[in-house]
Amino acid sequence: MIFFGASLLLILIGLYGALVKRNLIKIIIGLSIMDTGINMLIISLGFVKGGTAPIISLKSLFQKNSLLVDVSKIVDPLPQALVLTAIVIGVAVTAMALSVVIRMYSVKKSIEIDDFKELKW
Amino acid sequence: MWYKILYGLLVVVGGLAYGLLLGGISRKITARLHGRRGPTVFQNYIDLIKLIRKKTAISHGTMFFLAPMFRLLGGIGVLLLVPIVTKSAILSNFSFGGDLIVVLYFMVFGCLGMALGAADSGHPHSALAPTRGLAQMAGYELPFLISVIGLAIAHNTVSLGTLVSAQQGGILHWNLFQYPFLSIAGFIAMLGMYMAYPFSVVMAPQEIAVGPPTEYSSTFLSFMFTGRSLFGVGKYVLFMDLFLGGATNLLEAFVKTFAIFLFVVFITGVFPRYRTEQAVKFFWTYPVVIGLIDFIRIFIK
Amino acid sequence: MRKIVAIVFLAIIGFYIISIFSAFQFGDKYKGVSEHYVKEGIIENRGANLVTSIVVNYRGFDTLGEVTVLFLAATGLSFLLFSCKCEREFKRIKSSLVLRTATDTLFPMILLFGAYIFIHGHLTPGGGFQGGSVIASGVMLLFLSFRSFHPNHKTLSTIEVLAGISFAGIGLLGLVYAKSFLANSVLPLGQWNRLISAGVIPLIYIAVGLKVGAELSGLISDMISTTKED
Amino acid sequence: MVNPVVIIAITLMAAFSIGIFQFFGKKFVRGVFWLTILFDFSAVLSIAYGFLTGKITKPIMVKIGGFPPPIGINLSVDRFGAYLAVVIFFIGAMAAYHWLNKGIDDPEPKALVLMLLLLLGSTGMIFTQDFFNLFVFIEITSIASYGLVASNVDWSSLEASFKYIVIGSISSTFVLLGAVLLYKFGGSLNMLDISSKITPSRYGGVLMIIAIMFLFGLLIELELFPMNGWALDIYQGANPAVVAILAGGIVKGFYLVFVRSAIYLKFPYILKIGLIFGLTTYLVSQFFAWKQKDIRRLFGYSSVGQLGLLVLAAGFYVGGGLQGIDKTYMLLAIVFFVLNHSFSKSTLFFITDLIEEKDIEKWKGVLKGNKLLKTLFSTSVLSMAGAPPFIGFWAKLFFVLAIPKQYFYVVVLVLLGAVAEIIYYFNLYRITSSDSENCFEIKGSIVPASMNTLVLLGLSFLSGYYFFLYTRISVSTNLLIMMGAAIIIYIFGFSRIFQWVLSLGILSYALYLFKNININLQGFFLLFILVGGLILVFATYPVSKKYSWSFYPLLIFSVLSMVGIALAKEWISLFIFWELMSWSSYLIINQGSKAKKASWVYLVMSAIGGYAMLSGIKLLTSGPNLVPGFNSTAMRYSTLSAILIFTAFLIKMATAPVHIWAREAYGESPDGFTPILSGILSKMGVFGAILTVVYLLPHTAHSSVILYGLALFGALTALFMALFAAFQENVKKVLAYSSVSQVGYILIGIALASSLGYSAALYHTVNHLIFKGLLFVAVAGIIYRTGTSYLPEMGGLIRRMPVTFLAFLMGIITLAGIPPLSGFAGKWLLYSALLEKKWMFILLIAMFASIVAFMYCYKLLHTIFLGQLRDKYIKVKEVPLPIAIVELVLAGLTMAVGIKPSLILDFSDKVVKSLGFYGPGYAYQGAHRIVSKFGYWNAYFMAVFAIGAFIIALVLFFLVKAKIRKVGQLDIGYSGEVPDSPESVHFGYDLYAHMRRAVSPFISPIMENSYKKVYNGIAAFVDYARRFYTGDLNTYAMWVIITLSFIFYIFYKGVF
Repeated sequence: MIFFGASLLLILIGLYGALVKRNLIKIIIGLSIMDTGINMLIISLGFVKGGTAPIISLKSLFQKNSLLVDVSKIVDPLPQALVLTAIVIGVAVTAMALSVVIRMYSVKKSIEIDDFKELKW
Repeated sequence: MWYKILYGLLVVVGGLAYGLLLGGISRKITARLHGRRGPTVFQNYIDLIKLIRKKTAISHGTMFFLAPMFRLLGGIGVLLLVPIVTKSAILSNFSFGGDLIVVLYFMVFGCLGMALGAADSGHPHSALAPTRGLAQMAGYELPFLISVIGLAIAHNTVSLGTLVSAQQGGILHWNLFQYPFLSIAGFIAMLGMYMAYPFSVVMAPQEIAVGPPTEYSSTFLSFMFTGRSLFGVGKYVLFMDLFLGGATNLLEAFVKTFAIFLFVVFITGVFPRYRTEQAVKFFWTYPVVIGLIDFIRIFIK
Repeated sequence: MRKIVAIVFLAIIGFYIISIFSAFQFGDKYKGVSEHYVKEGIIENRGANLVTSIVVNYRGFDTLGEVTVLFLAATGLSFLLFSCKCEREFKRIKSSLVLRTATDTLFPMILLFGAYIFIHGHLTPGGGFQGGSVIASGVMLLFLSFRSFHPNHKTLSTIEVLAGISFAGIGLLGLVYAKSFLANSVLPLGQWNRLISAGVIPLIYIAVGLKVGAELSGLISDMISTTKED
Repeated sequence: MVNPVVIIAITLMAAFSIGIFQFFGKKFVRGVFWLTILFDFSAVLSIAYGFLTGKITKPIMVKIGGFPPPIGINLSVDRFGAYLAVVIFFIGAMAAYHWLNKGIDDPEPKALVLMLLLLLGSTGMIFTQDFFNLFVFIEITSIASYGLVASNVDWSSLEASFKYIVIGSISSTFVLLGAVLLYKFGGSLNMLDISSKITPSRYGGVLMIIAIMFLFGLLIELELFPMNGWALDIYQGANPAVVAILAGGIVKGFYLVFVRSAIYLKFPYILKIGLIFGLTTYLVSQFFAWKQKDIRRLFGYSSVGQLGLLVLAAGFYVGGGLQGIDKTYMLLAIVFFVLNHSFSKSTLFFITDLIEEKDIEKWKGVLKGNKLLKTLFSTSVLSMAGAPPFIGFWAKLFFVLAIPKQYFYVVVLVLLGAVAEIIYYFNLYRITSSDSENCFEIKGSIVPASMNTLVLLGLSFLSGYYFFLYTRISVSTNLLIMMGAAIIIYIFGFSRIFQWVLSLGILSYALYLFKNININLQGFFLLFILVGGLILVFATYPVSKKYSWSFYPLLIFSVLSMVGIALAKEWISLFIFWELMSWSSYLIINQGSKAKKASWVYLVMSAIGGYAMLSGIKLLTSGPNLVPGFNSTAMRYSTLSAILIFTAFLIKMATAPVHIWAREAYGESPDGFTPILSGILSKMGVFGAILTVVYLLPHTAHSSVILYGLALFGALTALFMALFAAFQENVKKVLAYSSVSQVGYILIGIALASSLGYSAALYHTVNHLIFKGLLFVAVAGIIYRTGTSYLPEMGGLIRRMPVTFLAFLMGIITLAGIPPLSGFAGKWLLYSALLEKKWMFILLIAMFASIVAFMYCYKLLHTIFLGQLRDKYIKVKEVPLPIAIVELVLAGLTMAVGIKPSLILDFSDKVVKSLGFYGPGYAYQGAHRIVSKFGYWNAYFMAVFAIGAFIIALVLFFLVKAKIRKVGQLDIGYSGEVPDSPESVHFGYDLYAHMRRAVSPFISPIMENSYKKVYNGIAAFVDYARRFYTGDLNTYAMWVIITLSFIFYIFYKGVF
């Protein structure tokens, strides 16, 4: 339960960054924190009490096309697969955001939101 | 059919004689009221003959030429469309040709002609007069329409003959007494219709020569003169039919129209003149309010 | 003011979201498709690493998308940063001797380790992305150590392209041979827990590893370099 | 048919491989790009074609990796996914073509990669059947758009992109959160699988929150108010080519995904979301756009509004409990909305890029000169604003028809938004079509915009076809064919005379077709329109030179749409043709050089009327009968519906409280069109009013009160407009007020609802065509010769144009209702009818109005023809021949009818009988004497009397003419002086100054000012209110969070 709460807290903290921080980089950091929170949530959703990693490489576990291990003792592999994708996507978004900020900085020599309120109304 | 035309001619000639006479009397009375001697009552006959005898020399254009014709035509038309003496073969005129609405609209015909001719002369004063006239018309027509519509609804007809016959049977059956307020409104409107003092700003004889006929002379003027006289008589007859119970014989018609005439003349002789907008405002207030009293009475009934 | 409003509304959202966790017991058993993956995963794919089976095979389409996202990020980044046709410039401070010497030794090993990770993706923890990232970290080390280092972008993109095409191509092969995209029946599945097993999974992971490595390297290089100021 | 996954794989491979191809050169890259696009497009087209023709009936399921659905990811291409993919690829291709032709400043190969992946991402998003996979594709789409949005050289695009990244990340966070939690909830990620595990009863706490989170993520991407500031910033700041594809394609992908997810999740409150957010978004953005100065942001507001409408429609479609045909209608509405918005809006964004001007004021006169650009722009704007026959119109119509009746307020609000939309779109159109010195260069290729428009036209045709197919409204094919012929006239824009002849040909053909029509109300008006149209179109030739090449096609279109109105058998088809008429006449009026503002007012008023009518019709519908016919008398209608429908007709008649458009629209419209506008078009209001009074009002509760009110409106209109007319100094504006005033009489006649009243109304309708057509045509000729419509500048033209004067005089006599000519009969009938009902006050006002009318009648005659002729008009010729012919024909008609009113009355008798009366309410005594209960009159006698006298006078004139010397115009008795110039003695300006002093409180434009005040008030308010979009990223994000809390709050029925 604490994992759920913590990851939710991370998400909210990240959101808080996006809502309140006036510095573009800090907003990006907020987004990253949010990503992390979600990733953590995904992983913790897949957890099974007393389970092992979903890698069945020991001979004792698999013979003659049948699984010898108790299925319920293997943690859910799907969230792990999902989180992999989610991480990469988070990285990609962060990279894009950073590149945009780099361009913005090169134009205005500033990374404060107050300097970027040209488009409005 | 043809004898009708003959009768019509008779009425026109008679009406003209009567109209010119009334005009003369009016001039005389006004002069006396002003402390002058004034012309003879036959002055208008003299003038007319003089004008007809004069040769017409110039014209300002087609419309200028046609206007007196229209004017004359309008006068004849109005006179012939109202029944002078009801149930008389001769003097009920062409009133079979139409009813009150027709008369009301045909009255404009002659005025329009005159206005057009006047404007064609190119004289600014002669154009000014029709605009004043039309404005004033918008003024006096409101009380007049109130009384006419009131009567039409009250008697459930727009036929003049029916209106007259509805008023038969004693003086108290006259609309003048049946609907006194409508009558007051109608008679005030009539003062405007005659464009005499205090509503004479249209012709304004002193300031802008003589209004529409400024540029006219000789024969043309005589036509207008004639038209105006006939028109006047027509209107007296109309008012007689509307309010004074019409006439059952010629004498009654003379008396009644003469009474109306005197009413107009005496008021004319006494009052100073309104400006156009003052006249319009006047017409839209007092006579309208007075007329509406009866109008609403009829509406509720 | 803004902070207070933010906290209030975030608290409301948090309040509602947290309410759902009461329905999910932490560490609870799972049901549904994962059961299938765990039970049948090895039988169907012969890959020891179930996560890899899922990533590459069951949800290979996601991975293709994931690769695309990364590719997109790399392309977009260079598209944005070098939109003007200026010269590129690398401004870096000189690094210490220790770092350089260490890099000399470590770099090949890092590369090797990265390659190991993605080649053994179907057997051990790790896989294409992880391996690729390790490789990119080696390249980053190069950037940090050698001032004059800049990667050959042509080579990088060639690797990237070939890897990408082979991933999609393998998928299409599956369509041709097994009537379904990314089907794992082009190659024989082989024996469980062997290096050469699990059909096309290792091949795909190799392609992914190379691609991710090249892309991340390119990304790093793009971020470090700046356009020359006039 | 291609396997859908191949599309994705090939596109991906192409995108990857561009990395290598870029070393071989730009052309190579472009080649790969175009080949890929071509392949993708043809592939999705083949699938869509399969669906369209019925070869494919079930959604195409593709198993990826060979695993059955819940295990592996699978794609599912259904009908709408396929269609949408076609749209996306088409618009993507057009946008790319546009961008490439414009010249990409950035590294081109990478831009193309991003473009390809953007299209790929959105296609995948549409095709996928897996929640997580959906997230991946959303991210592909988003990241590609982040990059593309930032690509503009303008730095503000960076700002837009950054805002997009932050908000987009928040959005995808919620999508991901939702997807993962759905997995936890349902044990799989497959949409169908999860859907099968959801029952509405399970919508307690948990599922609700999960579903809300997932859908909320998508809602952010759908740019709903109040979390759409970022989207507007993108529309404003980003490269228009990118915006075109985003607005035209990608967002629609999100929309489809949203709808589909909502269906799969069985989300119960989808209608509420539509009603709360969709409707708010729609209304708010339509109003916020009013004062927008940046053209792209303006289009942005419009796009956002359309999305709101789409979400609303989705709410009804998914959660509105629609059944049967209603559901089909709503579906068609959605499809049409999407198509309309995609193609129109992308065209508009392309055009903004071609002009490269952001400030709306600088768009002044853009459309002058370039016919193609004008066509493209107009088509898109018209379709966006919902003008028939474009697709946007059918969409709106289907939408309104499909909404359940208990949501009537939605209909009203949506139509209100539509009016607001028209207001700002045509404010823009007004600016672009006005005259200006500005010179514009088209920068870039016009091909994409043209292609888009072509598709739009095709779709419009198809959608119209579908509309008639589904609603089973019969429409005369002949009429449609003739309307199609208008397009042919359009094409012959180079030859004016050819257009003229062709137009006359079409109208004559129409007359030939309908020659045997039964004379009932419809038949009467049909003949009226065609005969009148033929006569008046004949006169247009000389004056049409000044106007655009689209004058004749639009003219024919409007006349034929009036025919359509007359032929309509149901209220809906009446509405369709009504709108056609309004819009085509708007476009014609707009061609007048000073008519831009006037036509805008006309359009807005027409739109208010049209939509009031539509909502009224909506109220008439009941149960499965969605297209109420005129004669379904079985039920009782609500008074409101009758009033709403009547509003449209009142506006077209321009009666008292809604007259504000009339003066300027009549005054400034093309001279050739004004006669038609006054003589025929405003009579369609009469037609509709009679229909309403006959078929609708008797079935409502308060009909007698309404009728008396209408009569009062009519009377006041007649009076006040006649008064206003006297104070106008522009000849056409005098006649404009005069027209309205006359229509007031007609309205009184209709409101009487008696046989005599109908006779009067119908008679006056025809009569008004005769004299007002005559007057306007004559005026057109005069303006053509003198070049001015300002009354004080004219004068004395009788000397130059005697024929016109004669005709004009007859027109005026008729207008004034003076006996010998045809005008009097109408007045007489009307007054008799009023007497019959004893409506004294109305009779009083009506008669008084006709007296007041003499003022302007005289003014027209005097200031144009009489008085002094100016020196500059000494050499003016008589009006051109076609105009003179029409004048004489109409003058002859008025005289003939004056002598023999039965020429018209015979027809109106038949109509009155067909309306269910025993007779016309009057009788003939003998051949010529017409008798009513109250009086009688003899037209023949009067005419013979007057005309005879006139002839005598004329003969006299010619006899004495030789003896009389004609003097010069300056030879007047002018205080002994000879005036030196005609100007100094011409009394032409402000003829009724004295009257003005008397009536000044009555003639101040109170109504106009109050309309202006309301408009300005709303405009000022929305101008202030749109500051809601502060431009501050934090605030935008804050609104997202606030909205989410709000949604949670309203939809959550707690676990706690």
